[in-house]
Amino acid sequence: EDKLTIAAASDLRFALTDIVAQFKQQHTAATVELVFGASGKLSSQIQHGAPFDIYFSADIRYANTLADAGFTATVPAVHALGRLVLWSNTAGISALTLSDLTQKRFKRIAIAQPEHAPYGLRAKQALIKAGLWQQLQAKIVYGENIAQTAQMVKSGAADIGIIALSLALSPALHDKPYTLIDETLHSPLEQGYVVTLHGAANPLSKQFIAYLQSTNARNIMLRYGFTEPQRNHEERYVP
Amino acid sequence: MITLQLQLVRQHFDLNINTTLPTTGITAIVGRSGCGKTSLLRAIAGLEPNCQGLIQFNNQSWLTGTVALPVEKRRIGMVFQQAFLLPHLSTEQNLLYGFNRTRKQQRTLTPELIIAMLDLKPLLGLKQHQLSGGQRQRLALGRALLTSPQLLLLDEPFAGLDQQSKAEILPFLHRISQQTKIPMLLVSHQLDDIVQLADHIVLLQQGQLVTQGPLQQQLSLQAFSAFGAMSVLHCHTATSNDDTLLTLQLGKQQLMLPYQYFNGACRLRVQAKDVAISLEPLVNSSVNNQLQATVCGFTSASHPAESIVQLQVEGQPLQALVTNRSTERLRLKADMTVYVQIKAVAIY
Amino acid sequence: MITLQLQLVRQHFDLNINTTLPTTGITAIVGRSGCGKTSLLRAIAGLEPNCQGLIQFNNQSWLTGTVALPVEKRRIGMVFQQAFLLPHLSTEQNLLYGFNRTRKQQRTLTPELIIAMLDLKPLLGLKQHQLSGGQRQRLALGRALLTSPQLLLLDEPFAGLDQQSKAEILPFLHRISQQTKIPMLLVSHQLDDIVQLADHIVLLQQGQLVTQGPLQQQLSLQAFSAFGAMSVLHCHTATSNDDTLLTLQLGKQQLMLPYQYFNGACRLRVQAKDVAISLEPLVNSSVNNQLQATVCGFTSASHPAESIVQLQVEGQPLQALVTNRSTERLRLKADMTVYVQIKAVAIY
Amino acid sequence: MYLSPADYQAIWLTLKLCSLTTVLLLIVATPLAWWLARTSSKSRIVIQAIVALPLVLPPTVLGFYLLLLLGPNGAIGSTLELMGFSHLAFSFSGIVVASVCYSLPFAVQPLMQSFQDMGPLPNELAASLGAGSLDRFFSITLPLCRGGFIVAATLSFAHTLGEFGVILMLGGSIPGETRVLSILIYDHTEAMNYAAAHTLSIGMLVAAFVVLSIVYSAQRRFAQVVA
Amino acid sequence: MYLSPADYQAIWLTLKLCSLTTVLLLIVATPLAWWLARTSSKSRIVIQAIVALPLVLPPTVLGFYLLLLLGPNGAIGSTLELMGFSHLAFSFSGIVVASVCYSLPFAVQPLMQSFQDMGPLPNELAASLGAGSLDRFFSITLPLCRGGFIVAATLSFAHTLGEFGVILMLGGSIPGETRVLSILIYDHTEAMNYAAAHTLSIGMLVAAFVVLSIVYSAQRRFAQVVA
Ligand SMILES: Nc1ncnc2c1ncn2[C@@H]1O[C@H](COP(=O)(O)OP(=O)(O)OP(=O)(O)O)[C@@H](O)[C@H]1O
Ligand SMILES: Nc1ncnc2c1ncn2[C@@H]1O[C@H](COP(=O)(O)OP(=O)(O)OP(=O)(O)O)[C@@H](O)[C@H]1O
Ligand code: MOO
Ligand SMILES: [Mg+2]
Ligand SMILES: [Mg+2]
Repeated sequence: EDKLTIAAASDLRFALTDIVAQFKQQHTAATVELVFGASGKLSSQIQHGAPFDIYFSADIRYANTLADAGFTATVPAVHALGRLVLWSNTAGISALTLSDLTQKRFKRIAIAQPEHAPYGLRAKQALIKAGLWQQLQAKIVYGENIAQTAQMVKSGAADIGIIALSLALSPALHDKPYTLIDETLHSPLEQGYVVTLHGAANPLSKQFIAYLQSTNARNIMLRYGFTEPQRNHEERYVP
Repeated sequence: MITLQLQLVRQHFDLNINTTLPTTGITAIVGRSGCGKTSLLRAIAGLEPNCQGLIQFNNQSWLTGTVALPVEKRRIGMVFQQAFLLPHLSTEQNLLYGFNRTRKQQRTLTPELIIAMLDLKPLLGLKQHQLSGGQRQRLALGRALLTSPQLLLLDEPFAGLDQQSKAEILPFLHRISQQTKIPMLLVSHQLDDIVQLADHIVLLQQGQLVTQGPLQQQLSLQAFSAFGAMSVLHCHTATSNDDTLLTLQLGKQQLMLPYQYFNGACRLRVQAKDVAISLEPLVNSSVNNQLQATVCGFTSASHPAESIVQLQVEGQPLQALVTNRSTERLRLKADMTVYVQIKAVAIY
Repeated sequence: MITLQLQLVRQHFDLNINTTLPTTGITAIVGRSGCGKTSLLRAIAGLEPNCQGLIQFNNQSWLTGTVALPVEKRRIGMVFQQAFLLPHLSTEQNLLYGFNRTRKQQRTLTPELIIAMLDLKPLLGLKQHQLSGGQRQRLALGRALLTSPQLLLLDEPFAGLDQQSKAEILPFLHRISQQTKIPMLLVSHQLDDIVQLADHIVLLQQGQLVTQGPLQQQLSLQAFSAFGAMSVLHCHTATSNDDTLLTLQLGKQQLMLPYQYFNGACRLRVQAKDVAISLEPLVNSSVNNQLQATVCGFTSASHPAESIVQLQVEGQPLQALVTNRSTERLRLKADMTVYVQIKAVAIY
Repeated sequence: MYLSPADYQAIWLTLKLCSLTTVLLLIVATPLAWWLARTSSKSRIVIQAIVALPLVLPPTVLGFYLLLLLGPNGAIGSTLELMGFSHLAFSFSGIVVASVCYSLPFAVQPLMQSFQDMGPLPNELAASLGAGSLDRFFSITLPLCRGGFIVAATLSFAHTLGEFGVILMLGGSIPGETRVLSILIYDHTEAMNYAAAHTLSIGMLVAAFVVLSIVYSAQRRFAQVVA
Repeated sequence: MYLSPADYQAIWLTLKLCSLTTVLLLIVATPLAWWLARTSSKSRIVIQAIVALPLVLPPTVLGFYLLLLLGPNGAIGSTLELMGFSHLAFSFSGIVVASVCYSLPFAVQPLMQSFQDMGPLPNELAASLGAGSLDRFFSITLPLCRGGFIVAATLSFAHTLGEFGVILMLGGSIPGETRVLSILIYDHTEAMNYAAAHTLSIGMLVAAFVVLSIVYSAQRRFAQVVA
């Protein structure tokens, strides 16, 4: 059966959807199913036998852990870097900094769950680094993954949130401005992918990963604010 | 006085009662199965929300049009057709449920009295599932009485009772009625019980009232012949020198009965079939009680070979069921003076 | 023959029955409320899982030790104490529930017959909530009969019936019993009904059997005096030239009764209180029926001023309730020949 | 086994949420169930269907609409803000409201069933014995329908305890405020923090089993009294 | 309003899951409820508590343990793999098993209640009229407890429809296999695809309302026949 199931971190929700759409124009017989979620959750599901062919993590370390535990067919590869932004549906925030989060008007600040969403962990790191974490604790609400976090802010239930740039640039959110958060406040958001043992035998896995290197795909990634990784890597395919 | 102008409309049944019932003594409600006896009692109790019309109990208005006094304000006691005990309460709690909800100054009956009279003591320790049908019925009766109600509604309270239990309860109910003056409406299929207890009788048929009135008069009506013709004689005890037999004074005549415990006014129920007529007083017969009577007339009996001879004894009506053969043989005619032998009576 | 060796142990009650009951005619089970009548019927039906012992119905083993034949295999018909209709079925479906589950070759009674005889036609169109207590009881009786059971268990089937309904059903049950030969166990508090129907009687007291035997003999026992002394006389119809009166042959003597519809063997229930004794035949009295009898002895009655005179009429026992006063006045003694006036009888 | 302060906080919060919700639900559901059991009005069906809706709607739908409704832009949230209160999204009050909506049918259904099963007779009898309507409720309906109330209360409590989707969407996982046990355990498992997940899960399992055993043996003792 | 093929797929999947679960549940729950209603054995309380456990456990706990149990390393999952089948985590069969466990008390409770309420009399009567035990089940118990069965079936169906947490953990949101409506709606809200979320939610709301109205008016008509 020509079917590929991809599990991907929520920050890729829009970028990967666009890439898959392009991919399918070339592989018209193929069915590509996309399952999005927090990186941690998806990796835990793979460990419990989830039938995913390729796993995209917002943090390469989840993929590495999977590889170390022997659930993968390839060596995890970094394909892009993600960025954190401040975003609000209500406040004009183009000139905001993290320290402005202490303002009274921000009653609820949404971040992703640091325990299993890389964007959440990075947001927490940034706030700690900025010396705001203790102070803001009472205001912070947690999304299950970064997309839900974005949705909390979009719906207005949270006044402001720390979300992925890739989501802020998505059709649903791009009409409101965002403020980039200093990369140095947190460890890098290395977007990594790996073919799972389950996907090893699926020829579409290889084809999709190959397609990921195409300019077409790279452009889509760039459009959603991802940047090229500093260090190039070699793909080591272990069948 | 209970004034009733009731309409209760159901799918296949209309209850339509326009009458006034006495609030003294016991009023029996009789009629065939399905004629609306239970419905009438429920309407009076206030348990039929669709009932319209007027219910006036003495000077209290219980129903005017569709405005009804709530059941719990009517201060009635009710024994439902199928003795129903509150399943979550102990036997004793069931008994006292209403008593505990009756204001102290309104309590005229005490638990001690009721327990003694209905022989409830042995039941109080039992669990409900250990009670037989008759035992439940006794308990339900006691419970209703303990509210010291201003009106007692009894829907076949003796249906599940054996003769012996019944024989113990009936006189008690009679005494309750006389001592407390609580008026009672009693539904029963047993004319025996009714004649023993009731002062007044109401006959229903298909939701309509056929006839109602004092028991003594009503009994000679054709309408009641289905129950077996009978008469009720009022008399009172007379002094006697025989302490095993009771001597009763009926006008100027006397009767002797094997009862000891009566004193004062009492009533005798005499079934027409228990009355024999002779032209002269009998001697050498075991029949003790012979009364002089006057023949008033003849009415037909349920069987064509028999007729009912209407008699007067000391001004009171008495019926005798005799075969036409005997009537002819004795040449009975109106205004004849005859002797009646009363073989069996019930005394209440 | 039903052989019973039953033990049923409950918290406050033990049923312990060791006896053999006939499987012909109707066997009445009597006893005070709570004595275990319903429990006995349920045990025989197989509805008391804790019942131990032996139940042998003719050549079928229904219970041996704790191994019990399932209820539905016993082919019994049961009318429960509180007429219970299956609420999800229509009146008609209720009636036919058991009939539809009876094999064709085992059906001896048809719905048409039962509907006609129990007057069920007008009920079949009604909804259950429109049925009164008595109507339900009739339906439950019909339903049990329609299984053409090999044993009919009736737990106070007449409890909710008015006299008229009862008067219609009783002879029908009697006829069913005679025509189908279905043996019946009948629990009833009304000795009237029992005397009319039963051939055999069982008296229970606190879970124990007190006495059992053919009705005619049992009735003279002291144990039954609580119900009011009575006798049953077996006779048969004789030809007569009066078509309104029924002439009955009792041995060599005759009785005349205002009934028309009987033919062949029949039984007369004579209450002891309805029997008068005279030393000579009476003339000029409305009493038609006088029989020559022999005094056999005297037993005490429930009232100290009275006693029961045990008589023999044409070899059959007859009881008369007379006051001691009369006994003395007439100087009644054993072996005396007397004349008994029977004022009232019931004929079945 | 070791529980972190965050775990204790979540346990306490969960118990608070469940108890409060159960109490509120019984107060709301009793008159509603009584009306539904006794009325012959045509509107009964509609009301009954509305009450039962949360039963059939996935928690995500409910959570989604509650988020829109209780948030600062929603009808209820904005009204509250106008009145000087804060909106209900991401707050304890918010998940109480959500829980009451979510578990309403679990309180109404068993109560209604038991009111119907009781039939009119016990109340008619009690009225004839002089008990007014409030007295009847406490002396007849409450004890006779005790089984129904126990079931309604356990189901409400349990269904709130087991609530996850609605709180996930509406709660925001705020420690001490909305991070109830079900959310915390989810977070632990997704973080592959299995030790903590096990500890809490087994703790809940044992506690649940003990509570249920108590409830059922109590119910049983009650049943024996009634039978 | 426009539904995508993925939406249709999820609707179909959800109906399949709910129907299958309901049927399985009634089959499993009926004898269990009957036993629980009739037995006087002491073990009743334990069994009843175990049956009720899913009621009190958050779906995340249940999902967690089912994942451990049904997955490739779990007792059940590995046994299945040994037998040549595949394990049950992240598969339709897996979420059926999960749903049956999850909704079991919702089927058992109302059935048990209605069996108890019916009392022994109807079956005793039917037996005396010659009906064997199977006949009695279909001619007496089933129609008399029809209310209980309707409630059990609706609750089972509905509770499965509203299942989210367990499937979220055990299902993995695989289209056509485990991505049921509740998961899909959640997914839509995350994708901020509010139009699709609204369409599906309102669709479910309306469908739910219609189904419930039908059920309740049927139940009502039934109740009128019985009363
Ligand atoms: N289900 C039961 N469990 C325990 N004890 C019971 C049960 N049913 C009846 N009893 C007890 O068993 C005894 C016999 O009851 P049973 O119903 O057989 O009496 P009965 O003779 O039919 O009385 P009644 O004439 O009032 O119907 C009673 O003392 C009663 O307390
Ligand atoms: N709840 C009810 N709804 C509709 N009709 C009813 C209801 N209860 C009784 N009926 C009908 O009303 C009529 C009168 O019933 P009711 O119970 O008053 O009779 P009854 O005289 O008490 O009979 P019984 O002597 O059998 O108890 C009957 O024809 C019955 O079909
Ligand atoms: O793995 Mo995420 O994209 O931080 O939810
Ligand atoms: Mg009645
Ligand atoms: Mg009995």
